[in-house]
Amino acid sequence: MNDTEKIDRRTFLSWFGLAWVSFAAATTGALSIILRFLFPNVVFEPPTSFKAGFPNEYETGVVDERWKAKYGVWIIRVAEGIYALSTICTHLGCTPNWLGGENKFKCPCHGRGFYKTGINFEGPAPRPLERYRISLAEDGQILVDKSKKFQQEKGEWNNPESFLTL
Amino acid sequence: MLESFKNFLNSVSSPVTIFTSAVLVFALFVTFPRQATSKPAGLAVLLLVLVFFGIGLTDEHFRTIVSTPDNVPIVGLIFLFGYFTWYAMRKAVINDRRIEKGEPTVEQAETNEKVLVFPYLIFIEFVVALAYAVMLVLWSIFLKAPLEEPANPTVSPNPSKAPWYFLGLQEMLVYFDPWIAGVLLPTFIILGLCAIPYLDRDPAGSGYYSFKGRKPVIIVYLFGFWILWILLILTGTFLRGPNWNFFGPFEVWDVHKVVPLVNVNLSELIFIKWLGVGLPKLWFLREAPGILTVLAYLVIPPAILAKTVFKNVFKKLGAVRYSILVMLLLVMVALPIKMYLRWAFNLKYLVAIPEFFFNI
Amino acid sequence: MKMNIGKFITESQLYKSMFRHGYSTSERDRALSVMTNVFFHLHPVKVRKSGARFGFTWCAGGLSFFVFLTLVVSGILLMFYYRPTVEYAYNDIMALREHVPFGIMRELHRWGAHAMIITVWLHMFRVFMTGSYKPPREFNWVIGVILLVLTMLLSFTGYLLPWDQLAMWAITVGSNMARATPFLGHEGPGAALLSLGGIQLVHAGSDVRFALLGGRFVGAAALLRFYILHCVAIPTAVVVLMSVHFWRIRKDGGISGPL
Amino acid sequence: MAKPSPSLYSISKTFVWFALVSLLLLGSLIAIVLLDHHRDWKNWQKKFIALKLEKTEKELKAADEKLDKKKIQDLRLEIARTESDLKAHQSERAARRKAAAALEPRLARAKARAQDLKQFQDSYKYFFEEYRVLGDRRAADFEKKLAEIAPRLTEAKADLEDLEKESEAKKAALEAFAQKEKDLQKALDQILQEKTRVEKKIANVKPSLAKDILNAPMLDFLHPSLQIQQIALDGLEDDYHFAKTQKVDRCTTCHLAIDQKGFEDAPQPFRTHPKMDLYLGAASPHPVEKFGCTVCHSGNGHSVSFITASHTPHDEAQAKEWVKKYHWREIEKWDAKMLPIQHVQAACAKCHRSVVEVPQADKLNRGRRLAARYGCFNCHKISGFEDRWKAGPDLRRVGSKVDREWVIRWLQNPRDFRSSTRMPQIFHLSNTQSPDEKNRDDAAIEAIAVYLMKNSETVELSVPPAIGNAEKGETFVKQLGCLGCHSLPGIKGGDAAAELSGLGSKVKPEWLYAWLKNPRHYSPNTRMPNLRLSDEEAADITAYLLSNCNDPFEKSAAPKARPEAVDQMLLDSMQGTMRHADAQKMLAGMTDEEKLEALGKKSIAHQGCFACHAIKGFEDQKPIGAELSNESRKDIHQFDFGFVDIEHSRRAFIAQKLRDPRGYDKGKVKAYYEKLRMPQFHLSDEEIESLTTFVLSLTDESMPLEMQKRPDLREAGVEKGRLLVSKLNCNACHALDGKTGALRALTEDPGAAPPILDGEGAKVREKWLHEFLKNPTPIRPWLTYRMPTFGLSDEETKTLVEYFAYLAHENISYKGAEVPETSPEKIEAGKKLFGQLQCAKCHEVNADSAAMGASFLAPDLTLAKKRLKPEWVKKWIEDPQTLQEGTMMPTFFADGQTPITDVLGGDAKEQIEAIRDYLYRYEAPDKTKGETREAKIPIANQAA
Repeated sequence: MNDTEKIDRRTFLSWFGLAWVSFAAATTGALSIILRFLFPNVVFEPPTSFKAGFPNEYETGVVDERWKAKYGVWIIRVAEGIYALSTICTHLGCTPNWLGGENKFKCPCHGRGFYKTGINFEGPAPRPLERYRISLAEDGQILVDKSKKFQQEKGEWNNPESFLTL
Repeated sequence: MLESFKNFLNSVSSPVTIFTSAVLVFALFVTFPRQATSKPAGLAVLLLVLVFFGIGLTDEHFRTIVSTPDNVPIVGLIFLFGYFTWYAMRKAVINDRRIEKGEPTVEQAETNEKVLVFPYLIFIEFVVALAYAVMLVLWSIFLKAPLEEPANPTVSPNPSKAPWYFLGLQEMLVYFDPWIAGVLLPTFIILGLCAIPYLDRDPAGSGYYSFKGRKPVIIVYLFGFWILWILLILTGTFLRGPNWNFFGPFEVWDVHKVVPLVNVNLSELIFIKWLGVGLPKLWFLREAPGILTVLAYLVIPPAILAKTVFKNVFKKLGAVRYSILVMLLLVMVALPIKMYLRWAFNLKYLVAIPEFFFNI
Repeated sequence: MKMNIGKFITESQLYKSMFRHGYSTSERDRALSVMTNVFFHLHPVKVRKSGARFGFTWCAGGLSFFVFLTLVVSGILLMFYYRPTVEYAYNDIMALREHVPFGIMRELHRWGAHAMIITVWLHMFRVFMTGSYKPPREFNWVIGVILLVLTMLLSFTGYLLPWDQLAMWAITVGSNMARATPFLGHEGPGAALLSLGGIQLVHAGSDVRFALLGGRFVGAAALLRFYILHCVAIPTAVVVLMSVHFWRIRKDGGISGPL
Repeated sequence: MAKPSPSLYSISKTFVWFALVSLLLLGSLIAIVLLDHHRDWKNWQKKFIALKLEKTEKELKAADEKLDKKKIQDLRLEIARTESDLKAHQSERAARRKAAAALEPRLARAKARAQDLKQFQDSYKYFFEEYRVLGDRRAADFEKKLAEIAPRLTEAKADLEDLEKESEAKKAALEAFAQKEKDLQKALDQILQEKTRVEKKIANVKPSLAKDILNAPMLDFLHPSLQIQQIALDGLEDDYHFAKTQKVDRCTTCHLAIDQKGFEDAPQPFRTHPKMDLYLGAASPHPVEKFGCTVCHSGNGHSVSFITASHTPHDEAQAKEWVKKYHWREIEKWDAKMLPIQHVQAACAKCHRSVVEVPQADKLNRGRRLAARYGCFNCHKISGFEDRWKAGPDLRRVGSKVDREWVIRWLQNPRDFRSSTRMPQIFHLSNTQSPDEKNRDDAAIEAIAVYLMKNSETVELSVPPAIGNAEKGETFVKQLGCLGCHSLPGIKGGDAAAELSGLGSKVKPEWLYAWLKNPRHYSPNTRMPNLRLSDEEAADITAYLLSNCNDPFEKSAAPKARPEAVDQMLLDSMQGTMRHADAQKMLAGMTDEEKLEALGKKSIAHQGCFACHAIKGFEDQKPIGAELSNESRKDIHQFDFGFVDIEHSRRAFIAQKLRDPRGYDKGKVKAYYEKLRMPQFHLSDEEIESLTTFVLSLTDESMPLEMQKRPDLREAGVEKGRLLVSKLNCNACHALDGKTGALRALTEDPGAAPPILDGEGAKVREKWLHEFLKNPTPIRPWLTYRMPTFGLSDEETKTLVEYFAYLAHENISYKGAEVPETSPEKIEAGKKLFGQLQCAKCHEVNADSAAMGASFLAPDLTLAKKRLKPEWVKKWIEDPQTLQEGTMMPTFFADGQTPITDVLGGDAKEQIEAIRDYLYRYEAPDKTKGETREAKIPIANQAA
């Protein structure tokens, strides 16, 4: 106790408090810097979203296959709006074909059939095709975001982002 | 003969039969430890397992799966842990008998005798380490480490499986959402393991094999380890095929197998099937029954138990430790409960709020 | 003559500077051989008879440490041939298989890793069955649990490195669980509630899985991160915790035994 | 009680230190965070947001002004009215809503039932199939199950459909009430669409507290609005010396509007790219996602800071400005510096290989042309340009053209004789200014003259038949087309060949006469064509050309070589190969003339004259220039800047080298034969810039094949032709392939100018063209210009024929004259139309037409059948203006209508064909026999 008496108790306590508080803050700060370090400002990943032209480029009732090869997306315009359908079969990941004459998607691997809406109706496949997030970019083009999927069986097709109302 | 036996095994095996029979075997084991740890019983079980594997290995499909390089450790693990469980229990039974007779346990009898580490312990370690090294080298010689085709982010293998030691968690995904199976339960497992010494503070049974004096603790631990961890790993590794469908041990993994998925949420059961009024639009109304059930599950049993079965425990541990203990036990038991609910009622989720990714 | 050579060696300054005690079978020399040897010194000079028995410990803890050492050695050797990039990783593993002298090192490493997990589980099993977590060893048990988790993470992070289908998809499946972390994963409960001005705060590019993988999917960044975790970050943590673990064994009274 | 251990210092006082260092640590961490957070590019993005906001707000104002306020008002009122209408029906609506809702659970159950049954059916199907194939007994069970479930499923589906129908009907009934309001709202939305869009845009751009928080330090990983932009280029790579990495361009981080229209006047870095139709645009040939930025501009695409991106100023002023604004400095350690804007075309050549001219890259093309003109390719090996011709005349017979004195005077400084000459100055340049060096230069000059004369073959020359008429000669020179390639003193013609000045002081009349009659007689490889001059024409032109003399040049001194200088130089040159004593001995044994010849040989070899001129004795000599194939990537340290105080960059070195080729010798001590040898071309600044661009375009950097412009067979044919066309200088006279020649510019009357050859491949038959090129015959007799005979080889002719055909997207066929099938009636009709439309008025040369002036004259139609393609004739008659804008050929069938209705039923198409068919059977009336115009050729298909 001898040495504490040399400075008065109050001063000691305020230095004590200040010391520990700033030490704790510095430690927390250093840890959060480490955490922030894990999130780079720029990553080398292919863009998950792409601009798919203007809505009026799409004909109502037609399955548009122009982005199938590059992005794996069908864009389909119906009377009420537009939706983007994944080209990955929910069965085993093959790529179905659009058969315009029969008005259905048919998977060449195991004969899975889907309606134009993406709902499955024949052959093996546990669930409908998935839809991607679709919206209008500020320049008026359609923006398809593949990072967000909507599954019908989860009731996600009611999500306004899964369908672009026009 | 063999074929029909295999067919029989295939047709009777399902998650529910396997799980239930495992629980039954486990119950037998802990109820009759003395008989179970006798040498004839041990030999019999060993023989049974060996015969099963012997028969199994004649089946091409079974052989393929069991001898997949990364699955081999699991086969070893069955024998190793089976043996050591039996062995530890046997020692415990011997000690229990000695305690009953008022004799010191085997370990106690020697506790005051100290031996020089060098050479006695060092030597054991040395030889055992060498034997272990030999085992590793032989293993490496006879089994090539797997190397499949180069990684292809666009083609996912069916089934895609996590490393075998996490397959228990992946198997839990069948019954729980990822946030529970993948995050909550592992966290609880780790925390629960850490909490063991702080919840089981009975000094008896420290430093020697025993069973009788520590029955509840050991039963819970063995149940968690064998049934909820090892068994799920075995199921996930050997019995889950494409699309995570269940396959019998001798059933070929056919990617086209279709198993009806007719699971429903509790809210659908109540509002549509039973009340026939349609789902309420607001999520908290819709999920109210489920939320209440879960809350009740977490509140009522602890309260009742504290007054009845766990009265002494409650007294010994105090409110905080008691609630931690009960919470951990409840979460642990929640897994089999949910499994049986699924099997019995096709129950998908008790609480299903996909809006917030919150499903229980 | 033979004896003389032995004597000549054991009495040389070089030998004495290293061992500080004679090579004989006297109690004192045996005790000294433990006390003066940094490696043996992990142990006390004497242990309980019961604790020294293989039937009691199954040597599982010691073997866990031993297999860790073999993994460190084989792992360091493998690092000479392995480059953690998507262009080279697979080929380098292939090279180990095809033409690198003693490429069996990879098998030793992989099976050693599996063996380590099993051995660590077995160690925990034994410690539990003998009630060795009880006071005063509670805290050491906790450290043991953490070491067990780290062991599995070590194996998990190493699983990705061959960069084949098995690796990539096992890690994809495993790491997918992280996206369901409550509040911190973008598909976890509560994440949707975290938004500011209509902007989602937790998304695939800012959640805990991203921090783990360095990307939205298992790609080049994930390979590098897992490599660093596997070779540097986790082993360092393991070594530190192991030191504490061993130290505590000594301080808590050595290999457990009845009180 | 144990004695307390002694204390070392006061623990409580140490807390002061603890607190202080903790605070310091905290402060330094905060400093790290703030420093890390501060980035230049964020400031630029903020500035851009302000700019964009300003612009968008203007847009909003404009959109708002465009709105029909009245209509909106009306619509809103009407909506309000329908809303109140709706209120009146509230109870009814509630009832209907309830009815619809009541159906929901039934619907849900029916749906679930149908789905479940379907799943079971699928499952049974699988097991049935599986067991049946395996021959398992259980197959029968599943077959039964399948049979049982089928009707149930059908029923469930029917139920579901009924319910769905019912539910939809109920919903529709409910909707019906609100339909009108919905329609109105839709109409209103439609009107407001543009405004809403702009408003949304503003909301996106506008700063807000939320955005500030998301951009705050530590939190800026969540969803920052300020972000690094990057274009990852899959097909392109950065070359890091033997290793390649994917190209990534982050330029758009600051150049935010580079590919957005509407920022054309914005300050940099926010300006829109000035050539969006050529670059960056999605529809342009170089879309930004595929090509990025640095593949053309160079620089460090990975960088997001001004300096490390290696921006390069285009001049001193800009450099100064940048230093002031951005603390700019040159990045010494980065190799691929950004190309300054005036040289950016150099990058085109990376991908546009194997083309003579890169489309739209004028400066680069000019650089390439200049390089060919000044013979750069002759001295410097440059891969891709090996097949170029020698820039200077053949000197193997020079003795019959000029004399020794002239050569000596000429080499002093060629510009003294003719200021426009391409011949560079080789002697008396900045690095040979000392008296000794001047003596050596003079010695070398005379020695070269001696060598050339001694090694010249004699060529037979004929004396002109008569003294020519210089005046007539002048007319010929101006009218025959000489001016396409040559200029005259005071008259600017083409510059492909030498200016025709001072010839009186240079050549002998016999030589000039013989040269004009047949250039190849003197120089077999000359590019000068044969104009098929008559003896008289040649004599007249000779007289005219010789009348121009250069008196000051003739009077200028022709310094003699000093013997001691000759000896010294020979000794120096021999020193490398023999002992000094031996060399002296050898010298002693030589006559002065021999010494001069030996020195001449040495000097030609040393100065590299043989690279541009064919000289006897140097047939296999390697040119003296350094290879430039990879000059744009040559290590900067390999450039010897000497004591010349300029910026140390490749482009500065190259420009300075072109400006003063010997300049880098400044201040250096060098022996005569060690000095720099590149001659002085006296280039203009503009020429230097173009040539620098060209040199900077020389790279061996391998671009991925799919990124390169790879010519197909036809394009390759066109390119081969283009090279030949540029050698033959066809463009000097003809407008062709986007270029108009010097001669057309000199001709006032377009009808008198050499013909336009665009679309020639579609017009004329390949067989005819081949024959014509080999041996031209007049087609337009009224033209004074004469198509020369180039003496083309078969290979060259073929190249040209293919060039014309491919250029016009035609296929090649060497079939002879093909007469279109037709009927006699049609020919008769054609004849009639031919008369009525008065075709012969222009298409026939006679006294009447001569008076009309050249513009109204048209080719002789008797040639048509051999010369023209029938399809082309049809198109030509139909619409000549499309095929050749500005032609004097009248459009008779404007918009597919015919002015003559009584022939072939007034069908324009038939009529055109009739005219064409008549043409293919037409022969000019032989006036001497008094014949009338008539088809003489029997109708081919009739005979057949």
